[in-house]
Amino acid sequence: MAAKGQPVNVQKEQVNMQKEQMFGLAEKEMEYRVDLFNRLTQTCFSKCIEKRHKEAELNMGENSCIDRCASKYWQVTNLVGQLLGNQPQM
Amino acid sequence: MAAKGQPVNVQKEQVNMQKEQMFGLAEKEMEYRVDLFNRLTQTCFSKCIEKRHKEAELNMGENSCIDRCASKYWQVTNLVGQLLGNQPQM
Amino acid sequence: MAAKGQPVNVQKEQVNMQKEQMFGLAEKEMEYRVDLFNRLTQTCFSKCIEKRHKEAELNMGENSCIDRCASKYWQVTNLVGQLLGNQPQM
Amino acid sequence: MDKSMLGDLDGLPEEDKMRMAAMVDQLQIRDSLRMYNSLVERCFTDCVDTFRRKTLDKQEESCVRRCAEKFLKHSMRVGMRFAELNQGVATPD
Amino acid sequence: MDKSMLGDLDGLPEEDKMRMAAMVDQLQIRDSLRMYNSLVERCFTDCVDTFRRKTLDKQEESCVRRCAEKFLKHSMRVGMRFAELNQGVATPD
Amino acid sequence: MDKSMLGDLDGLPEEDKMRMAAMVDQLQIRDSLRMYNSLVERCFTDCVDTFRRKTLDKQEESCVRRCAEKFLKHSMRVGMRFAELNQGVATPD
Repeated sequence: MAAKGQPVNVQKEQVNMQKEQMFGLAEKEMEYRVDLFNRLTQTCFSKCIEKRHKEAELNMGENSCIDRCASKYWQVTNLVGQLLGNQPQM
Repeated sequence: MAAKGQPVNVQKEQVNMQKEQMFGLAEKEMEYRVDLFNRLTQTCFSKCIEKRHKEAELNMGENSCIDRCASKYWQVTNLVGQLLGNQPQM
Repeated sequence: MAAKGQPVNVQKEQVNMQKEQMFGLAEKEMEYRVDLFNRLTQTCFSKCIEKRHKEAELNMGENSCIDRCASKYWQVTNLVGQLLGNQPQM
Repeated sequence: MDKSMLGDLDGLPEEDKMRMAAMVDQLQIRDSLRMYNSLVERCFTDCVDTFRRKTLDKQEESCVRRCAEKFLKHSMRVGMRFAELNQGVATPD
Repeated sequence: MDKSMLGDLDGLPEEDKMRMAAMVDQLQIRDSLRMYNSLVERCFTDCVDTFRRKTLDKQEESCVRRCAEKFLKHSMRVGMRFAELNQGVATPD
Repeated sequence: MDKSMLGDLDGLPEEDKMRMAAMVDQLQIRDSLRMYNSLVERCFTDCVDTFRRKTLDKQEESCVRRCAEKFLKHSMRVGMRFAELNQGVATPD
Protein backbone atom coordinates (compact mmCIF):
# COMPACT_ATOMS: atom_id res chain seq x y z
CA MET A 1 0.00 0.00 0.00
CA ALA A 2 3.02 2.37 -0.58
CA ALA A 3 2.49 5.52 -2.67
CA LYS A 4 3.96 3.93 -5.79
CA GLY A 5 2.53 0.50 -4.98
CA GLN A 6 -0.99 1.33 -6.06
CA PRO A 7 -0.42 1.52 -9.83
CA VAL A 8 1.53 -1.76 -9.83
CA ASN A 9 -1.24 -3.42 -7.90
CA VAL A 10 -3.75 -2.07 -10.34
CA GLN A 11 -1.72 -3.31 -13.29
CA LYS A 12 -1.31 -6.78 -11.79
CA GLU A 13 -4.96 -6.78 -10.95
CA GLN A 14 -5.70 -5.95 -14.60
CA VAL A 15 -3.75 -8.95 -15.88
CA ASN A 16 -5.46 -11.24 -13.38
CA MET A 17 -8.78 -9.83 -14.41
CA GLN A 18 -8.27 -10.57 -18.08
CA LYS A 19 -7.57 -14.18 -17.21
CA GLU A 20 -10.54 -14.27 -14.87
CA GLN A 21 -12.72 -12.86 -17.63
CA MET A 22 -11.55 -15.52 -20.05
CA PHE A 23 -12.38 -18.24 -17.57
CA GLY A 24 -15.62 -16.49 -16.70
CA LEU A 25 -16.58 -16.42 -20.36
CA ALA A 26 -15.77 -20.11 -20.82
CA GLU A 27 -17.86 -20.89 -17.75
CA LYS A 28 -20.84 -18.88 -19.00
CA GLU A 29 -20.59 -20.57 -22.41
CA MET A 30 -20.68 -24.02 -20.77
CA GLU A 31 -23.55 -23.01 -18.52
CA TYR A 32 -25.39 -21.82 -21.62
CA ARG A 33 -24.98 -25.17 -23.37
CA VAL A 34 -26.05 -27.10 -20.28
CA ASP A 35 -29.07 -24.81 -19.90
CA LEU A 36 -29.98 -25.27 -23.58
CA PHE A 37 -29.72 -29.05 -23.30
CA ASN A 38 -31.83 -29.14 -20.13
CA ARG A 39 -34.55 -26.91 -21.57
CA LEU A 40 -34.67 -28.94 -24.78
CA THR A 41 -34.93 -32.14 -22.72
CA GLN A 42 -37.67 -30.81 -20.41
CA THR A 43 -39.65 -29.19 -23.23
CA CYS A 44 -39.58 -32.25 -25.49
CA PHE A 45 -40.49 -34.52 -22.56
CA SER A 46 -43.57 -32.34 -21.99
CA LYS A 47 -44.46 -32.28 -25.69
CA CYS A 48 -43.82 -35.97 -26.51
CA ILE A 49 -44.30 -38.13 -23.43
CA GLU A 50 -47.72 -39.16 -22.20
CA LYS A 51 -48.12 -37.90 -18.61
CA ARG A 52 -49.80 -40.97 -17.16
CA HIS A 53 -46.61 -43.04 -17.55
CA LYS A 54 -48.30 -46.39 -18.20
CA GLU A 55 -45.08 -47.83 -19.64
CA ALA A 56 -41.42 -47.66 -18.67
CA GLU A 57 -40.36 -47.93 -22.32
CA LEU A 58 -40.48 -45.23 -24.95
CA ASN A 59 -42.76 -46.43 -27.75
CA MET A 60 -42.08 -45.88 -31.44
CA GLY A 61 -44.27 -42.80 -31.65
CA GLU A 62 -42.55 -41.20 -28.68
CA ASN A 63 -39.11 -41.98 -30.07
CA SER A 64 -39.79 -40.31 -33.40
CA CYS A 65 -41.50 -37.41 -31.65
CA ILE A 66 -38.34 -36.90 -29.54
CA ASP A 67 -36.12 -36.88 -32.61
CA ARG A 68 -38.28 -34.37 -34.43
CA CYS A 69 -38.77 -32.25 -31.34
CA ALA A 70 -35.00 -32.03 -30.75
CA SER A 71 -34.46 -31.11 -34.38
CA LYS A 72 -37.15 -28.43 -34.38
CA TYR A 73 -35.94 -27.03 -31.06
CA TRP A 74 -32.47 -26.72 -32.56
CA GLN A 75 -33.91 -24.90 -35.55
CA VAL A 76 -35.76 -22.47 -33.28
CA THR A 77 -32.50 -21.83 -31.39
CA ASN A 78 -30.77 -20.93 -34.64
CA LEU A 79 -33.68 -18.84 -35.88
CA VAL A 80 -33.91 -16.82 -32.68
CA GLY A 81 -30.13 -16.49 -32.61
CA GLN A 82 -30.26 -14.87 -36.07
CA LEU A 83 -32.97 -12.47 -34.96
CA LEU A 84 -30.99 -11.50 -31.86
CA GLY A 85 -27.87 -11.00 -33.95
CA ASN A 86 -29.73 -8.46 -36.05
CA GLN A 87 -30.98 -6.57 -33.01
CA PRO A 88 -29.56 -3.10 -32.30
CA GLN A 89 -29.16 -3.99 -28.63
CA MET A 90 -29.48 -6.95 -26.29
CA MET B 1 2.80 -22.82 8.53
CA ALA B 2 5.13 -21.77 11.45
CA ALA B 3 3.80 -22.03 15.00
CA LYS B 4 3.06 -18.35 15.20
CA GLY B 5 2.02 -18.10 11.58
CA GLN B 6 -1.44 -19.52 12.02
CA PRO B 7 -3.05 -16.58 13.87
CA VAL B 8 -1.66 -14.09 11.36
CA ASN B 9 -3.01 -16.22 8.53
CA VAL B 10 -6.36 -16.37 10.20
CA GLN B 11 -6.38 -12.61 10.70
CA LYS B 12 -5.43 -11.93 7.10
CA GLU B 13 -8.00 -14.44 6.00
CA GLN B 14 -10.56 -12.54 8.05
CA VAL B 15 -9.83 -9.25 6.32
CA ASN B 16 -10.02 -10.93 2.93
CA MET B 17 -13.27 -12.50 3.94
CA GLN B 18 -14.88 -9.22 4.88
CA LYS B 19 -14.02 -7.89 1.44
CA GLU B 20 -15.25 -11.09 -0.19
CA GLN B 21 -18.48 -10.79 1.75
CA MET B 22 -18.96 -7.23 0.60
CA PHE B 23 -18.47 -8.27 -3.02
CA GLY B 24 -20.63 -11.31 -2.44
CA LEU B 25 -23.40 -9.11 -1.10
CA ALA B 26 -23.16 -6.75 -4.05
CA GLU B 27 -23.30 -9.73 -6.40
CA LYS B 28 -26.38 -11.20 -4.71
CA GLU B 29 -28.07 -7.79 -4.80
CA MET B 30 -27.45 -7.52 -8.55
CA GLU B 31 -28.62 -11.09 -9.13
CA TYR B 32 -31.76 -10.23 -7.21
CA ARG B 33 -32.53 -7.24 -9.42
CA VAL B 34 -31.89 -9.22 -12.60
CA ASP B 35 -34.10 -12.04 -11.31
CA LEU B 36 -36.86 -9.56 -10.43
CA PHE B 37 -36.68 -7.97 -13.88
CA ASN B 38 -36.77 -11.34 -15.63
CA ARG B 39 -39.70 -12.65 -13.62
CA LEU B 40 -41.63 -9.43 -14.18
CA THR B 41 -40.91 -9.65 -17.92
CA GLN B 42 -41.90 -13.32 -18.20
CA THR B 43 -45.00 -12.96 -16.03
CA CYS B 44 -46.32 -9.90 -17.85
CA PHE B 45 -45.62 -11.52 -21.23
CA SER B 46 -47.79 -14.46 -20.13
CA LYS B 47 -50.53 -12.18 -18.78
CA CYS B 48 -50.63 -9.62 -21.62
CA ILE B 49 -49.47 -11.19 -24.88
CA GLU B 50 -51.73 -13.36 -26.96
CA LYS B 51 -50.07 -16.79 -27.34
CA ARG B 52 -50.88 -17.36 -31.00
CA HIS B 53 -48.51 -14.58 -32.06
CA LYS B 54 -50.44 -13.45 -35.14
CA GLU B 55 -48.60 -10.12 -35.22
CA ALA B 56 -44.99 -9.05 -34.73
CA GLU B 57 -46.06 -5.70 -33.30
CA LEU B 58 -47.46 -5.01 -29.86
CA ASN B 59 -50.93 -3.54 -30.27
CA MET B 60 -52.31 -0.70 -28.16
CA GLY B 61 -54.13 -3.01 -25.78
CA GLU B 62 -51.00 -5.06 -25.20
CA ASN B 63 -48.90 -1.95 -24.62
CA SER B 64 -51.16 -0.56 -21.94
CA CYS B 65 -51.51 -4.02 -20.40
CA ILE B 66 -47.70 -4.21 -20.14
CA ASP B 67 -47.47 -0.80 -18.45
CA ARG B 68 -50.14 -1.66 -15.92
CA CYS B 69 -48.80 -5.14 -15.36
CA ALA B 70 -45.29 -3.78 -14.63
CA SER B 71 -46.75 -1.22 -12.26
CA LYS B 72 -48.87 -3.77 -10.39
CA TYR B 73 -45.99 -6.24 -10.22
CA TRP B 74 -43.87 -3.55 -8.64
CA GLN B 75 -46.59 -2.84 -6.11
CA VAL B 76 -46.80 -6.53 -5.21
CA THR B 77 -43.02 -6.57 -4.73
CA ASN B 78 -43.26 -3.69 -2.28
CA LEU B 79 -46.28 -5.15 -0.51
CA VAL B 80 -44.64 -8.55 -0.04
CA GLY B 81 -41.41 -6.84 1.01
CA GLN B 82 -43.29 -5.05 3.80
CA LEU B 83 -44.87 -8.30 4.96
CA LEU B 84 -41.48 -10.05 4.98
CA GLY B 85 -39.94 -7.15 6.90
CA ASN B 86 -42.51 -7.64 9.64
CA GLN B 87 -41.84 -11.37 9.84
CA PRO B 88 -39.99 -12.69 12.91
CA GLN B 89 -37.79 -14.85 10.67
CA MET B 90 -37.11 -15.49 7.00
CA MET C 1 8.27 -17.66 -13.85
CA ALA C 2 11.81 -19.20 -13.71
CA ALA C 3 12.58 -22.30 -15.79
CA LYS C 4 12.26 -24.63 -12.83
CA GLY C 5 9.42 -22.61 -11.33
CA GLN C 6 6.73 -24.04 -13.59
CA PRO C 7 6.46 -27.55 -12.12
CA VAL C 8 6.37 -26.13 -8.57
CA ASN C 9 3.61 -23.77 -9.62
CA VAL C 10 1.71 -26.63 -11.14
CA GLN C 11 2.12 -28.72 -7.99
CA LYS C 12 1.02 -25.87 -5.76
CA GLU C 13 -1.89 -25.25 -8.09
CA GLN C 14 -2.82 -28.94 -7.71
CA VAL C 15 -2.93 -28.71 -3.91
CA ASN C 16 -5.03 -25.55 -4.11
CA MET C 17 -7.31 -27.24 -6.56
CA GLN C 18 -7.98 -30.20 -4.33
CA LYS C 19 -9.04 -27.81 -1.60
CA GLU C 20 -11.13 -25.81 -4.09
CA GLN C 21 -12.78 -29.02 -5.24
CA MET C 22 -13.63 -29.95 -1.67
CA PHE C 23 -15.20 -26.55 -1.08
CA GLY C 24 -16.88 -26.71 -4.47
CA LEU C 25 -18.37 -30.08 -3.58
CA ALA C 26 -19.63 -28.81 -0.23
CA GLU C 27 -21.17 -25.83 -2.00
CA LYS C 28 -22.92 -28.00 -4.60
CA GLU C 29 -24.23 -30.28 -1.87
CA MET C 30 -25.70 -27.31 -0.01
CA GLU C 31 -27.18 -25.89 -3.21
CA TYR C 32 -28.73 -29.28 -3.84
CA ARG C 33 -30.42 -29.33 -0.44
CA VAL C 34 -31.69 -25.78 -0.82
CA ASP C 35 -33.02 -26.61 -4.30
CA LEU C 36 -34.73 -29.76 -2.98
CA PHE C 37 -36.35 -27.80 -0.15
CA ASN C 38 -37.54 -25.05 -2.49
CA ARG C 39 -39.00 -27.45 -5.06
CA LEU C 40 -40.76 -29.44 -2.33
CA THR C 41 -42.18 -26.20 -0.90
CA GLN C 42 -43.35 -24.87 -4.27
CA THR C 43 -44.77 -28.21 -5.43
CA CYS C 44 -46.71 -28.87 -2.22
CA PHE C 45 -48.02 -25.29 -2.21
CA SER C 46 -49.41 -25.90 -5.71
CA LYS C 47 -50.87 -29.28 -4.74
CA CYS C 48 -52.35 -28.36 -1.36
CA ILE C 49 -53.23 -24.67 -1.23
CA GLU C 50 -56.36 -23.32 -2.81
CA LYS C 51 -55.35 -20.68 -5.40
CA ARG C 52 -58.00 -18.10 -4.60
CA HIS C 53 -56.45 -17.38 -1.20
CA LYS C 54 -59.67 -16.57 0.64
CA GLU C 55 -58.00 -17.04 4.02
CA ALA C 56 -54.64 -16.04 5.50
CA GLU C 57 -54.60 -19.14 7.72
CA LEU C 58 -53.87 -22.69 6.69
CA ASN C 59 -56.94 -24.79 7.49
CA MET C 60 -56.80 -28.32 8.91
CA GLY C 61 -57.19 -29.97 5.54
CA GLU C 62 -54.35 -27.91 4.09
CA ASN C 63 -52.11 -28.65 7.07
CA SER C 64 -52.50 -32.39 6.80
CA CYS C 65 -52.14 -32.19 3.02
CA ILE C 66 -48.81 -30.36 3.49
CA ASP C 67 -47.51 -33.01 5.93
CA ARG C 68 -48.43 -35.87 3.62
CA CYS C 69 -47.19 -34.06 0.55
CA ALA C 70 -43.78 -33.44 2.18
CA SER C 71 -43.58 -37.05 3.23
CA LYS C 72 -44.49 -38.39 -0.21
CA TYR C 73 -42.12 -35.98 -1.92
CA TRP C 74 -39.35 -37.27 0.32
CA GLN C 75 -40.23 -40.83 -0.63
CA VAL C 76 -40.11 -39.98 -4.33
CA THR C 77 -36.68 -38.40 -3.79
CA ASN C 78 -35.42 -41.62 -2.23
CA LEU C 79 -37.06 -43.80 -4.86
CA VAL C 80 -35.60 -41.83 -7.76
CA GLY C 81 -32.23 -41.75 -5.99
CA GLN C 82 -32.21 -45.55 -5.88
CA LEU C 83 -33.08 -45.76 -9.56
CA LEU C 84 -30.33 -43.30 -10.46
CA GLY C 85 -27.84 -45.21 -8.30
CA ASN C 86 -28.53 -48.33 -10.36
CA GLN C 87 -28.07 -46.49 -13.64
CA PRO C 88 -24.96 -47.25 -15.71
CA GLN C 89 -24.46 -43.54 -16.32
CA MET C 90 -25.90 -40.25 -15.22
CA MET D 1 -34.17 -22.37 4.40
CA ASP D 2 -32.80 -23.14 7.82
CA LYS D 3 -29.10 -22.93 8.62
CA SER D 4 -29.10 -26.37 10.23
CA MET D 5 -30.03 -27.77 6.82
CA LEU D 6 -26.60 -27.00 5.56
CA GLY D 7 -24.68 -29.50 7.61
CA ASP D 8 -22.06 -29.68 10.28
CA LEU D 9 -18.94 -27.54 10.43
CA ASP D 10 -17.27 -29.23 13.40
CA GLY D 11 -13.84 -30.81 13.00
CA LEU D 12 -12.60 -28.41 10.30
CA PRO D 13 -9.55 -26.17 10.85
CA GLU D 14 -10.44 -22.63 11.95
CA GLU D 15 -9.62 -21.08 8.59
CA ASP D 16 -11.77 -23.52 6.64
CA LYS D 17 -14.58 -23.25 9.14
CA MET D 18 -14.70 -19.50 8.58
CA ARG D 19 -14.68 -19.95 4.85
CA MET D 20 -17.43 -22.54 5.05
CA ALA D 21 -19.50 -20.30 7.30
CA ALA D 22 -19.09 -17.44 4.82
CA MET D 23 -20.24 -19.75 2.02
CA VAL D 24 -23.31 -20.73 4.02
CA ASP D 25 -24.06 -17.05 4.62
CA GLN D 26 -23.78 -16.29 0.91
CA LEU D 27 -26.08 -19.18 0.01
CA GLN D 28 -28.61 -18.05 2.59
CA ILE D 29 -28.65 -14.52 1.26
CA ARG D 30 -29.09 -15.74 -2.30
CA ASP D 31 -31.82 -18.14 -1.24
CA SER D 32 -33.72 -15.50 0.75
CA LEU D 33 -33.68 -13.12 -2.21
CA ARG D 34 -34.80 -15.82 -4.64
CA MET D 35 -37.52 -16.88 -2.25
CA TYR D 36 -38.70 -13.27 -2.08
CA ASN D 37 -38.83 -13.08 -5.89
CA SER D 38 -40.61 -16.39 -6.26
CA LEU D 39 -43.16 -15.46 -3.60
CA VAL D 40 -43.92 -12.22 -5.45
CA GLU D 41 -44.22 -14.06 -8.76
CA ARG D 42 -46.55 -16.71 -7.37
CA CYS D 43 -48.85 -14.35 -5.49
CA PHE D 44 -48.97 -11.95 -8.44
CA THR D 45 -49.83 -14.83 -10.79
CA ASP D 46 -52.52 -16.20 -8.46
CA CYS D 47 -54.08 -12.86 -7.51
CA VAL D 48 -53.73 -10.34 -10.35
CA ASP D 49 -55.57 -10.93 -13.59
CA THR D 50 -57.09 -7.67 -14.70
CA PHE D 51 -55.15 -4.79 -16.16
CA ARG D 52 -57.64 -1.99 -16.48
CA ARG D 53 -55.78 0.16 -13.95
CA LYS D 54 -52.18 0.46 -12.94
CA THR D 55 -52.76 0.07 -9.21
CA LEU D 56 -53.93 -2.99 -7.29
CA ASP D 57 -57.60 -2.91 -6.31
CA LYS D 58 -58.61 -3.79 -2.73
CA GLN D 59 -59.48 -7.35 -3.62
CA GLU D 60 -56.17 -8.00 -5.35
CA GLU D 61 -54.25 -6.44 -2.50
CA SER D 62 -55.88 -8.56 0.16
CA CYS D 63 -55.46 -11.67 -2.01
CA VAL D 64 -51.72 -10.92 -2.24
CA ARG D 65 -51.50 -10.39 1.55
CA ARG D 66 -53.24 -13.67 2.30
CA CYS D 67 -51.21 -15.50 -0.34
CA ALA D 68 -47.91 -14.27 1.10
CA GLU D 69 -48.92 -15.00 4.71
CA LYS D 70 -50.10 -18.44 3.73
CA PHE D 71 -46.93 -19.15 1.81
CA LEU D 72 -44.78 -18.20 4.80
CA LYS D 73 -46.79 -20.41 7.15
CA HIS D 74 -46.66 -23.19 4.59
CA SER D 75 -42.94 -22.76 4.20
CA MET D 76 -42.36 -22.93 7.95
CA ARG D 77 -44.42 -26.09 8.22
CA VAL D 78 -42.57 -27.70 5.31
CA GLY D 79 -39.32 -26.69 7.03
CA MET D 80 -40.30 -28.58 10.18
CA ARG D 81 -41.32 -31.67 8.22
CA PHE D 82 -38.15 -31.43 6.16
CA ALA D 83 -36.00 -31.35 9.31
CA GLU D 84 -37.81 -34.41 10.70
CA LEU D 85 -37.46 -36.31 7.45
CA ASN D 86 -33.76 -35.40 7.31
CA GLN D 87 -33.35 -36.87 10.78
CA GLY D 88 -35.40 -39.94 9.96
CA VAL D 89 -38.08 -39.25 12.57
CA ALA D 90 -41.08 -41.55 12.10
CA THR D 91 -44.48 -39.84 12.26
CA PRO D 92 -48.00 -41.35 12.26
CA ASP D 93 -49.82 -41.59 8.95
CA MET E 1 -31.13 -6.22 -18.51
CA ASP E 2 -29.74 -2.76 -18.53
CA LYS E 3 -26.37 -1.91 -17.02
CA SER E 4 -27.78 1.07 -15.10
CA MET E 5 -29.96 -1.41 -13.23
CA LEU E 6 -26.92 -2.73 -11.43
CA GLY E 7 -26.18 0.30 -9.31
CA ASP E 8 -23.57 2.94 -8.84
CA LEU E 9 -19.84 2.31 -8.83
CA ASP E 10 -18.67 5.81 -7.84
CA GLY E 11 -16.69 6.28 -4.65
CA LEU E 12 -14.97 2.90 -4.70
CA PRO E 13 -11.17 2.56 -4.94
CA GLU E 14 -9.89 1.95 -8.50
CA GLU E 15 -9.09 -1.71 -7.86
CA ASP E 16 -12.52 -2.49 -6.45
CA LYS E 17 -14.24 -0.50 -9.16
CA MET E 18 -12.58 -2.66 -11.78
CA ARG E 19 -13.53 -5.81 -9.98
CA MET E 20 -17.10 -4.63 -9.60
CA ALA E 21 -17.26 -3.73 -13.30
CA ALA E 22 -15.96 -7.18 -14.21
CA MET E 23 -18.64 -8.72 -12.01
CA VAL E 24 -21.33 -6.66 -13.74
CA ASP E 25 -19.98 -7.82 -17.12
CA GLN E 26 -20.09 -11.45 -16.05
CA LEU E 27 -23.66 -11.10 -14.78
CA GLN E 28 -24.71 -9.42 -18.01
CA ILE E 29 -23.24 -12.18 -20.13
CA ARG E 30 -24.93 -14.85 -18.03
CA ASP E 31 -28.22 -12.96 -18.16
CA SER E 32 -28.09 -12.48 -21.93
CA LEU E 33 -27.46 -16.17 -22.51
CA ARG E 34 -30.23 -17.21 -20.14
CA MET E 35 -32.58 -14.74 -21.77
CA TYR E 36 -31.71 -16.26 -25.18
CA ASN E 37 -32.48 -19.76 -23.86
CA SER E 38 -35.71 -18.70 -22.21
CA LEU E 39 -36.87 -16.87 -25.32
CA VAL E 40 -36.24 -20.00 -27.42
CA GLU E 41 -38.08 -22.17 -24.90
CA ARG E 42 -41.08 -19.86 -24.74
CA CYS E 43 -41.47 -19.35 -28.47
CA PHE E 44 -40.95 -23.06 -29.14
CA THR E 45 -43.60 -23.94 -26.54
CA ASP E 46 -46.07 -21.38 -27.91
CA CYS E 47 -45.52 -22.08 -31.61
CA VAL E 48 -44.50 -25.72 -32.15
CA ASP E 49 -47.01 -28.46 -31.42
CA THR E 50 -46.88 -30.98 -34.20
CA PHE E 51 -44.08 -33.48 -34.72
CA ARG E 52 -44.85 -35.13 -38.01
CA ARG E 53 -41.70 -33.72 -39.60
CA LYS E 54 -38.32 -32.76 -38.27
CA THR E 55 -38.26 -29.28 -39.78
CA LEU E 56 -40.39 -26.27 -38.92
CA ASP E 57 -43.22 -25.62 -41.35
CA LYS E 58 -43.81 -22.07 -42.69
CA GLN E 59 -46.50 -21.33 -40.14
CA GLU E 60 -44.39 -22.41 -37.18
CA GLU E 61 -41.42 -20.46 -38.44
CA SER E 62 -43.33 -17.23 -38.81
CA CYS E 63 -44.96 -17.75 -35.43
CA VAL E 64 -41.50 -18.09 -33.85
CA ARG E 65 -40.29 -14.95 -35.64
CA ARG E 66 -43.25 -12.89 -34.45
CA CYS E 67 -43.01 -14.34 -30.96
CA ALA E 68 -39.31 -13.43 -30.67
CA GLU E 69 -39.82 -9.93 -32.09
CA LYS E 70 -42.73 -9.35 -29.80
CA PHE E 71 -40.81 -10.58 -26.80
CA LEU E 72 -37.93 -8.22 -27.51
CA LYS E 73 -40.25 -5.25 -27.88
CA HIS E 74 -42.07 -6.29 -24.75
CA SER E 75 -38.79 -6.66 -22.88
CA MET E 76 -37.63 -3.18 -23.93
CA ARG E 77 -40.91 -1.67 -22.83
CA VAL E 78 -40.76 -3.43 -19.47
CA GLY E 79 -37.18 -2.20 -19.13
CA MET E 80 -38.31 1.42 -19.52
CA ARG E 81 -41.12 1.00 -17.00
CA PHE E 82 -38.76 -0.80 -14.63
CA ALA E 83 -36.29 2.08 -14.77
CA GLU E 84 -39.07 4.59 -14.05
CA LEU E 85 -40.39 2.54 -11.15
CA ASN E 86 -36.85 2.19 -9.77
CA GLN E 87 -36.55 5.96 -9.82
CA GLY E 88 -39.98 6.49 -8.33
CA VAL E 89 -41.39 8.36 -11.33
CA ALA E 90 -45.15 8.76 -11.08
CA THR E 91 -47.10 8.01 -14.27
CA PRO E 92 -50.79 8.50 -15.08
CA ASP E 93 -53.13 5.53 -14.59
CA MET F 1 -25.11 -33.74 -19.77
CA ASP F 2 -22.17 -35.24 -21.56
CA LYS F 3 -18.61 -34.08 -20.95
CA SER F 4 -17.91 -33.73 -24.68
CA MET F 5 -20.62 -31.06 -24.77
CA LEU F 6 -18.39 -28.70 -22.91
CA GLY F 7 -15.80 -28.12 -25.57
CA ASP F 8 -12.17 -28.74 -26.27
CA LEU F 9 -9.37 -28.23 -23.79
CA ASP F 10 -6.41 -28.84 -26.15
CA GLY F 11 -3.88 -26.09 -26.68
CA LEU F 12 -4.14 -24.54 -23.24
CA PRO F 13 -1.18 -24.41 -20.82
CA GLU F 14 -1.15 -27.25 -18.28
CA GLU F 15 -2.18 -25.02 -15.38
CA ASP F 16 -5.18 -23.57 -17.21
CA LYS F 17 -6.16 -26.98 -18.55
CA MET F 18 -6.36 -28.26 -15.00
CA ARG F 19 -8.39 -25.29 -13.91
CA MET F 20 -10.74 -25.68 -16.87
CA ALA F 21 -11.14 -29.39 -16.16
CA ALA F 22 -11.97 -28.60 -12.52
CA MET F 23 -14.56 -26.10 -13.73
CA VAL F 24 -16.13 -28.71 -16.01
CA ASP F 25 -16.24 -31.16 -13.10
CA GLN F 26 -17.96 -28.60 -10.89
CA LEU F 27 -20.52 -27.82 -13.59
CA GLN F 28 -21.22 -31.52 -14.11
CA ILE F 29 -21.78 -32.10 -10.41
CA ARG F 30 -24.14 -29.14 -10.17
CA ASP F 31 -25.97 -30.24 -13.31
CA SER F 32 -26.38 -33.84 -12.10
CA LEU F 33 -27.80 -32.69 -8.79
CA ARG F 34 -30.20 -30.26 -10.46
CA MET F 35 -31.26 -32.92 -12.91
CA TYR F 36 -31.96 -35.25 -9.97
CA ASN F 37 -34.10 -32.56 -8.31
CA SER F 38 -35.97 -31.70 -11.49
CA LEU F 39 -36.64 -35.39 -12.23
CA VAL F 40 -38.11 -35.83 -8.75
CA GLU F 41 -40.24 -32.72 -9.13
CA ARG F 42 -41.57 -33.76 -12.52
CA CYS F 43 -42.40 -37.35 -11.63
CA PHE F 44 -43.96 -36.27 -8.33
CA THR F 45 -46.09 -33.70 -10.14
CA ASP F 46 -47.17 -36.19 -12.83
CA CYS F 47 -47.80 -39.15 -10.53
CA VAL F 48 -48.88 -37.99 -7.06
CA ASP F 49 -52.23 -36.26 -6.68
CA THR F 50 -53.93 -37.64 -3.61
CA PHE F 51 -52.93 -36.82 -0.05
CA ARG F 52 -55.06 -39.10 2.07
CA ARG F 53 -52.02 -40.99 3.35
CA LYS F 54 -48.44 -40.04 3.92
CA THR F 55 -46.93 -42.94 1.98
CA LEU F 56 -47.05 -43.59 -1.74
CA ASP F 57 -49.58 -46.20 -2.80
CA LYS F 58 -48.54 -48.99 -5.21
CA GLN F 59 -49.94 -47.19 -8.22
CA GLU F 60 -48.12 -43.94 -7.46
CA GLU F 61 -44.88 -45.78 -6.81
CA SER F 62 -44.95 -47.66 -10.09
CA CYS F 63 -45.91 -44.47 -11.93
CA VAL F 64 -42.85 -42.72 -10.43
CA ARG F 65 -40.60 -45.66 -11.40
CA ARG F 66 -41.83 -45.64 -14.99
CA CYS F 67 -41.65 -41.87 -15.18
CA ALA F 68 -38.03 -41.82 -13.98
CA GLU F 69 -36.99 -44.66 -16.28
CA LYS F 70 -38.68 -43.01 -19.21
CA PHE F 71 -37.09 -39.69 -18.44
CA LEU F 72 -33.63 -41.23 -18.35
CA LYS F 73 -34.15 -43.00 -21.67
CA HIS F 74 -35.57 -39.82 -23.12
CA SER F 75 -32.64 -37.82 -21.81
CA MET F 76 -30.13 -40.25 -23.36
CA ARG F 77 -31.91 -40.09 -26.70
CA VAL F 78 -31.97 -36.29 -26.64
CA GLY F 79 -28.27 -36.37 -25.75
CA MET F 80 -27.50 -38.37 -28.90
CA ARG F 81 -29.56 -36.06 -31.11
CA PHE F 82 -28.01 -33.03 -29.45
CA ALA F 83 -24.51 -34.31 -30.17
CA GLU F 84 -25.45 -34.92 -33.83
CA LEU F 85 -26.99 -31.47 -34.18
CA ASN F 86 -23.93 -29.92 -32.54
CA GLN F 87 -21.77 -31.61 -35.16
CA GLY F 88 -24.10 -30.69 -38.01
CA VAL F 89 -24.94 -34.27 -38.98
CA ALA F 90 -27.85 -34.39 -41.41
CA THR F 91 -30.50 -37.00 -40.66
CA PRO F 92 -33.54 -38.14 -42.68
CA ASP F 93 -36.86 -36.52 -41.89
